[in-house]
Amino acid sequence: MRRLVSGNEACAEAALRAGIRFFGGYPITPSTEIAELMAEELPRVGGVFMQMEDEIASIMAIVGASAAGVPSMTATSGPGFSLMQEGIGYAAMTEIPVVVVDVMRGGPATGLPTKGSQGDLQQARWGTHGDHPVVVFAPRGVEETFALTLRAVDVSERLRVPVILLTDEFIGHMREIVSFPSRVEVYHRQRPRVASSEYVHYAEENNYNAPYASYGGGYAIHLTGLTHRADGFPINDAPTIRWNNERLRAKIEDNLAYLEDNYIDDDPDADTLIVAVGSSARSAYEAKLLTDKPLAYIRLLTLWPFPDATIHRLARGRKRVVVPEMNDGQLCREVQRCLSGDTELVSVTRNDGSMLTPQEVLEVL
Amino acid sequence: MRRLVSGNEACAEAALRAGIRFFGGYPITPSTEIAELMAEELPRVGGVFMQMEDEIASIMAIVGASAAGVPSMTATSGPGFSLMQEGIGYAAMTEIPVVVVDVMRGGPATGLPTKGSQGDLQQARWGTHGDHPVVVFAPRGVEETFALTLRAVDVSERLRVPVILLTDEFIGHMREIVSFPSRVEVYHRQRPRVASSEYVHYAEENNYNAPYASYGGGYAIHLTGLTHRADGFPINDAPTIRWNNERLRAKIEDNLAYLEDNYIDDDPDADTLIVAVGSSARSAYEAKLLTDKPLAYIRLLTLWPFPDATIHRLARGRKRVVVPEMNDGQLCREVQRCLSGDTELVSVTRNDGSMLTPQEVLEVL
Amino acid sequence: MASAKASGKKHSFTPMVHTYLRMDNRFPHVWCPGCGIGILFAALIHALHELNIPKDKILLASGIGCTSRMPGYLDTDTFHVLHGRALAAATGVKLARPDMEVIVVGGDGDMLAIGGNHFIHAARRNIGITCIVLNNYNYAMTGGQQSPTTPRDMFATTAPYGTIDDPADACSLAEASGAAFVARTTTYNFVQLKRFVKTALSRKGFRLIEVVAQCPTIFGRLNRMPATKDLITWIKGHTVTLEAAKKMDADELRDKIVTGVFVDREVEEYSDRYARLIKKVRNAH
Amino acid sequence: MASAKASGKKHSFTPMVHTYLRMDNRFPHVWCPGCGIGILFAALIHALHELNIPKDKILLASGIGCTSRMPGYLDTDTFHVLHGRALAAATGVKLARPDMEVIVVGGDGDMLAIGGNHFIHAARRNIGITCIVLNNYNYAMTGGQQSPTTPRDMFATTAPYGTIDDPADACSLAEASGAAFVARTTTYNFVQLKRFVKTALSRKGFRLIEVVAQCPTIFGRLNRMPATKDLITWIKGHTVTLEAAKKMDADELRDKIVTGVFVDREVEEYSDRYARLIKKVRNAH
Amino acid sequence: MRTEIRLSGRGGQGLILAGIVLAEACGVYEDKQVVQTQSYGPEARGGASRAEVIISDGQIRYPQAYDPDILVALSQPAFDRFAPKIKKSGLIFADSFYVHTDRKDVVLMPFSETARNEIGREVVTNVVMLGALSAVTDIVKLESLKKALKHRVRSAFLDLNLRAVDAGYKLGKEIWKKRSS
Amino acid sequence: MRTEIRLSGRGGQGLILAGIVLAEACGVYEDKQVVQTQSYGPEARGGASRAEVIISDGQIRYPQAYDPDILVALSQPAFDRFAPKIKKSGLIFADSFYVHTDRKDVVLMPFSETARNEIGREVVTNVVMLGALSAVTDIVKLESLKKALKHRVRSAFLDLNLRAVDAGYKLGKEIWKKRSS
Amino acid sequence: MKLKRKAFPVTTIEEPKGFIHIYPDLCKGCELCVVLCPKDILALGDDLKVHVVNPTDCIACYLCEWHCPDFAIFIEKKEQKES
Amino acid sequence: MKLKRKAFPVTTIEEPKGFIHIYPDLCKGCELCVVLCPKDILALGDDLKVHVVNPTDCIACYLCEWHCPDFAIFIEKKEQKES
Ligand SMILES: Cc1ncc(C[n+]2csc(CCOP(=O)(O)OP(=O)(O)O)c2C)c(N)n1
Ligand SMILES: Cc1ncc(C[n+]2csc(CCOP(=O)(O)OP(=O)(O)O)c2C)c(N)n1
Ligand code: SF4
Ligand code: SF4
Ligand code: SF4
Ligand code: SF4
Ligand code: SF4
Ligand code: SF4
Ligand SMILES: [Mg+2]
Ligand SMILES: [Mg+2]
Repeated sequence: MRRLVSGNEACAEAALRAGIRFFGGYPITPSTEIAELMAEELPRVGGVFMQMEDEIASIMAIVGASAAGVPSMTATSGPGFSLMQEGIGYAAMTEIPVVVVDVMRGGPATGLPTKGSQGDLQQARWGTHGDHPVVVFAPRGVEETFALTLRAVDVSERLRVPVILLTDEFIGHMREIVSFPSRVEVYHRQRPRVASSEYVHYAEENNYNAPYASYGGGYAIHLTGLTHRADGFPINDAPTIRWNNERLRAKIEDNLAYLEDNYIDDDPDADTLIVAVGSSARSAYEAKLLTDKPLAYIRLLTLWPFPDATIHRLARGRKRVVVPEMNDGQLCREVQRCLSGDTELVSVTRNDGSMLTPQEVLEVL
Repeated sequence: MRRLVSGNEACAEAALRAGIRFFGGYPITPSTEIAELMAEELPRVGGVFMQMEDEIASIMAIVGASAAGVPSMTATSGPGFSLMQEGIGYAAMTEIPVVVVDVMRGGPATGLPTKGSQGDLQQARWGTHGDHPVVVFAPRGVEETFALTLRAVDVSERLRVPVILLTDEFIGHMREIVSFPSRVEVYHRQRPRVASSEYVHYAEENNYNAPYASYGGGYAIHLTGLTHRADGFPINDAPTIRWNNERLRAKIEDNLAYLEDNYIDDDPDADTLIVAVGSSARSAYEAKLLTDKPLAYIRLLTLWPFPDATIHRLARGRKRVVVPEMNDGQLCREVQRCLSGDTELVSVTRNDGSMLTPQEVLEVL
Repeated sequence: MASAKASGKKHSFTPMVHTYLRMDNRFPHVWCPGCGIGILFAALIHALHELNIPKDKILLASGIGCTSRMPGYLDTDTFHVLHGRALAAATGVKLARPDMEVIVVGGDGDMLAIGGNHFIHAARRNIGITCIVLNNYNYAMTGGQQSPTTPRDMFATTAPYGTIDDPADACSLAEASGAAFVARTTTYNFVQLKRFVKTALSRKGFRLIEVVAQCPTIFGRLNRMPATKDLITWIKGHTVTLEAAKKMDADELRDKIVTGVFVDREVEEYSDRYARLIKKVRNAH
Repeated sequence: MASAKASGKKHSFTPMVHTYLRMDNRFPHVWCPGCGIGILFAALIHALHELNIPKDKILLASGIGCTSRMPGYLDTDTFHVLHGRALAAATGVKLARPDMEVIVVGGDGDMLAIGGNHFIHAARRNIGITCIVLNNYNYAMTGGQQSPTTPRDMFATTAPYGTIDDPADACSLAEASGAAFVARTTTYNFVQLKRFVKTALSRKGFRLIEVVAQCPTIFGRLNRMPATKDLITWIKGHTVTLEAAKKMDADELRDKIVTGVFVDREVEEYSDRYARLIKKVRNAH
Repeated sequence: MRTEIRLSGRGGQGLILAGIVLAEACGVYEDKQVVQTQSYGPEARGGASRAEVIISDGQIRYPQAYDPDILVALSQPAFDRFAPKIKKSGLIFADSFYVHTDRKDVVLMPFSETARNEIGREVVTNVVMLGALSAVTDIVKLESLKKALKHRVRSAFLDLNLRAVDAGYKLGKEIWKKRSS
Repeated sequence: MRTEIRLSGRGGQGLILAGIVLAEACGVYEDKQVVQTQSYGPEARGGASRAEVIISDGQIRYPQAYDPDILVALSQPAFDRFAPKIKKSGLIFADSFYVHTDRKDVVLMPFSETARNEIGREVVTNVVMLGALSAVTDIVKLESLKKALKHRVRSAFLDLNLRAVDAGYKLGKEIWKKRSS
Repeated sequence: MKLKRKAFPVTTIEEPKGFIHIYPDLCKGCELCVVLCPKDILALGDDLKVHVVNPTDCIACYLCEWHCPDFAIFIEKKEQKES
Repeated sequence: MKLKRKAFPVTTIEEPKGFIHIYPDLCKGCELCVVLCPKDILALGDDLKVHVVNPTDCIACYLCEWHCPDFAIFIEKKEQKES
């Protein structure tokens, strides 16, 4: 069904269809509409919307609800996203699936509440202390917000990781036509199939689609943010810590193929590669179409884990790589890591609350 | 005077001698001794120690005290550092000098409270939302904790930026001999020399050692975390935002020479370069000494801004760059950006609460 | 309608209130027509003026929200902090500069939702701050979400079916936390409002004034009182004095705005205590 | 000293309390000799047992601290959340699984300092949680820093000259926030402690029990009461019942631990309200 | 073909709703590609208001207007701000009550007066305007607008809005005839 | 020359203070390079306790013990855990009251009994042990230990501690003589 | 930091008991003063700004000034002669 | 998640009114039970664990069990015959 909806509306709709049944949130421009829609719709499907006292409470409430078996989500913007960081790390450590939507606005601090940016690309990866697995998706528009919200819920439930959806004010408040699928396939987390005495909450092989227990399921599980053993209880010994770190890393790295998602428009004749993400990719691609020069193009739908190998491969032998974005060059740093030889790296940035224009990208092509 | 002190003691002592007269904090292992010492010593020098209700209150209280003219500091570890991120961004945006000490422990979440790590290297740069200037120092031991705490206060007051000191549990709780200087030169922030009607709080040239007004100084200043004009009042227009972003970036970039600080032990015959930071650099350097092979070595005392150019220069033409650290490879990513040609990059990591050993580094040399 | 002609003779008059404002081209201010925030602002300025507090000793701090836009307009030192964090930052200011008159103003969301912890702890410490909570029953700045004070069964964009939460009572919380002065009034009663602010400014320690105020644009509209006068009438109709309230039972009081002074006691202000501590420690040396 | 000889006949007895514990090789537990936390733990287990609450319906959640190590030992679903955040996470659990008996336990720092905001809001909402604050007057886990409840003039590592803050009163705060049940007791009075926990578990809405407990290792040592019995005696000596307290003036009450039930009223639990909301919305369709 | 339409005026004139209805009419009921955006001032309330609709046969990437093909201005400040930025070949429609100009290329139309006088409610000025746009340009069909209105407007106000869009359509046709002749 | 010393036992035996005093004696009063570290269990209280001191003429980089040259064990669990990890050429000193072993290379000394019986306070076991170390090894001079004790110990307890270090020194000399003969 | 003060035009109406000063550029036409004036002195004009429509009855009670959220209307009371 | 339960040895002392069960491995010797016992039944031994030193007077009042922070001492009351 074709409908005209905003990015925030598409996000809420997808969340509901993906089976999100608990939303804990705190209003913040430009994400508020997501909460408002969830407040209206969740009770209709028997779910719960809670406006919590702040963003810390919001992330922890969804962590709690998810630990109790209910797929859960929150939505926020920069200042709230900063406040949620400790809780996101907790979700990563305890392997509780949650979806956190960050509708980016200008920052830092209160910044530019009503204008968009891509200022949180690196924060989405590094915002919390300690090394930790995290998956981040970044749509370029409304239809993709719908699709990637579905995917965020799916990945988070399957891999037991916090998944972050990075949209921005431009996308959140923009309306486009979405062809809503009549049916959405939803993955339901599996309860353990073994007896409580046999069950190991953090077993080695708990990687993808593994069953796991939730509160109230009769498995007497213990969840802690301390470093823990496979059975969930705290430890302090180096080998177990290493084992667990390894497991967490493997969850992401063993599933790279499943997680990686790029739109690639390669051109063997091109001596320039464009690497883009999110809403600014619209301008980047428009610029590509506005010139006759052969250009290779990649857009990252999965921002983290970063597709090092793919970019390395695409960039190899090119003269230049152009990275347009709406911040001070955050994506560019990552691309820089993936280059070899003497490929020239061109950063095109705009960071003033207005959208990067195709012309600005065109100038350097 | 030679004294045996711990890293945390050296930090507190340096803070007092550098003129810190307000400390707002919340206890957390392994940083707590800093707060405890400040609680004891500050009243003796007429300063104020406040145990706040949490880390958010701590960072905001020091922001307030510093805005009112008193050099201010807090100390914490991972979980608290995560909670402080929004406030650190606020200090960056409003250009209020504060020093934040993060005594790193194992993470994420509650993690490994009593064991060290270097898990917050990237968070120190990217923890808050939005692009923002930040300066980060990383000592390798007790004596350097003393020196870099002095420097942190100095830089923060001169540049009006939040400065982060990254130590870790190993350093914080280790005791070494420090030769305390009998006198420490302290930079005192300058009050404006113009009348209130002439004063512009965020003038273009306010870059290094520029005078600036504090509360109670008769300048009726307005500080806000919203994007603002030179006079401090909120704006929304792209050119002014760009102008201000540029200013903030320039504060760091125009002062790179002053900010950069590395220990370099180059060797023209070496085909391998070691890049190290903080406490793990001790093992890295020990490994270097344990082998006869010629090795080039750089240790970053200033972690951020990252010394891209210096590392690029040192790595050029080498066969290999080895990056030992106690996390999952956070420093290594940055080094990767600085390499060109086909220099091989070797990441040596240990992330289990124990210190990386010289042998582990030696193995790859 | 006859438009009155301007007085002929040259007449020089500068409103006192204007002399306290940054009367630049950012005026008229951002607040909506009929919004109660301006009335509180006027009362605050009157109080500061009548108490003759030197302008360069005043700090007005706030968090984020409609109410929290106030500091931008007052011609003194002003501090527009993060959402919810004004009291924490103001605590730092007060301890750094105990000679300053530190005033914190904020909305019900700012002070009681995200800022709730700082609120109870500032009150407990009795740090020398005059704290004014403008309670317009909703998160106005972000478009009318439920706040901790939204009365039961009223509407907000995040309470489309009416709230099911019981509202928070800022005055009870401040009292339970140990604040030195606690009072509530409304923008409908300017004289009382100004008097309470003046009294608060004359006391020591943590002083709370909760001011119920109209937000016609959002709260009014969402609750079928779109005109300022509807909302002012609603506020007036729900107001009972503390004396009258004492004679009413819990049921009758459920949806009432009880105005009056709840606490007024002498305390030693926190920065004075700290000064005493410093003296003690130094003397012991 | 004569060591009594073991009873000869084969005797099979399993302590009820042990059947509620994860009696593995992590025992003896982490708490210091004489620490009051274990006493509260025993009382909680007795209460759960006597009320016959099915084990697989119990969730015990906590933040971080000595007290907060409790969940690791109870053989039910347990949740060791972040410092200060147990109530927020438990709110999520309760709304996801209203059929569960959600109990949150935490220290004075965890619940009243960093967790203060969640505390007042959970109480305001009357979410169905039994909340137990173990008040040992300090941050024990981190080595004895001042907590919001440290009494005036007592010592802590961050109050080396004695505290100058007035202490927070968890019960007053919960009452001011609207909690359904509020009571205080001490580990010295096991019978009352168990009774209060049982009563709380039988009520609806947000229920607070504050339990004053000895921390001999840290708080005791810092305040010249290193032996458990000194501290227990101190607690006993400062305890007055609510009835007795009513006859005392503020001065006499200053350093007293008032025990008793402060609030016990019927409320509609938050998740029940939400269930009603869902029903209403769905019927309207 | 990409057509850029900017609807401008002051807060409260319903420009964002107009943008949505227009975008939905084209996008859902005429199967074109559309993107609708708006911009808020720092205060999200009051002040200037503006909505943009991009209509295209193909995919729309850059979602904002470069140089609008069509500008509608319902207030003087909006007119003053945006009229100079319009494409050479662009069309400007302005409310004849609120906007004063000497520019001959500007099509002044009594949107608000029509709403007030014919429908009796100034609030439907936005919908009158849409009706007129449909009459004088080929960006959207009247029928599609009506379908979109049915979807977007609360039923209690639907009739009012349908009358307004018809009135606007009629107005547009008349004025266009006059101008063309 | 790098000498690594590990002091181990259980919480409450004052091993960390012993490490500090030893490090200060060598580092401040004998001008050597020292690093003192300790390790906490997860609970920071009770359980095993361990302090390490590295003493060197040159700069000390890696601050922890690889293979201690000297191990002191004041409790059985500590002995059991660390004794196997000692260097071939290393020395092990263990408290003869708390530690039982068949190993002949281990030097058993009545640290705690000396503290209890000669000084009357078991709490100074740690200081007795330092005195003995000074007597039987060349890592630190008795005088330096006394200076460090003066700096680190509260004056009310100083006398007690000085007596303890002397008693330990005497004990060390005696035992060593016995062993050597 | 002194901002450049803007001079806003003022309209002053003399009444028997005092002067009413109105700043039209500041008035947002919220009608609060109109509603609260006990003497029906004020009304909104076609320009949606406040105007004095009853130029004799003002009792200088300040209710309009105090409740104007926009600092747009001020009362200057005439000195009462001591009788 | 069931943890492997460890069997801790128990020492049982029969008293006229009931049995006293002590788990030496759990007892930390805090002396709370000793201090609170109204009948001086208990004392710490050289091993710093609790022991029964007065094997006849126990009134099975449970004070020791209830206040033991370590779940180390339990009272099993004998059934009283209905008289
Ligand atoms: C950390 C953070 N979360 C959320 C916001 C968004 N926000 C801005 S103001 C506000 C609430 C305003 O409500 P209130 O404090 O009652 O003030 P009012 O606007 O009603 O005067 C919110 C949620 C923010 N700026 N920062
Ligand atoms: C965000 C964060 N800040 C600080 C800490 C450190 N910390 C752990 S427990 C604790 C306080 C414990 O005190 P309390 O809650 O009273 O519990 P107790 O140990 O006394 O039972 C603190 C400050 C932490 N883990 N996380
Ligand atoms: S939205 Fe409400 S509170 Fe905000 S300015 Fe408008 S009327 Fe006032
Ligand atoms: S430190 Fe205090 S609270 Fe913590 S376990 Fe020991 S006695 Fe109990
Ligand atoms: S002063 Fe009083 S009487 Fe006069 S205009 Fe104002 S409100 Fe009316
Ligand atoms: S109260 Fe003020 S803003 Fe409102 S109409 Fe009167 S003068 Fe104008
Ligand atoms: S049951 Fe009572 S009398 Fe018997 S040992 Fe225990 S405390 Fe003593
Ligand atoms: S109370 Fe328990 S732990 Fe303490 S001595 Fe008695 S039995 Fe042992
Ligand atoms: Mg509000
Ligand atoms: Mg405590």
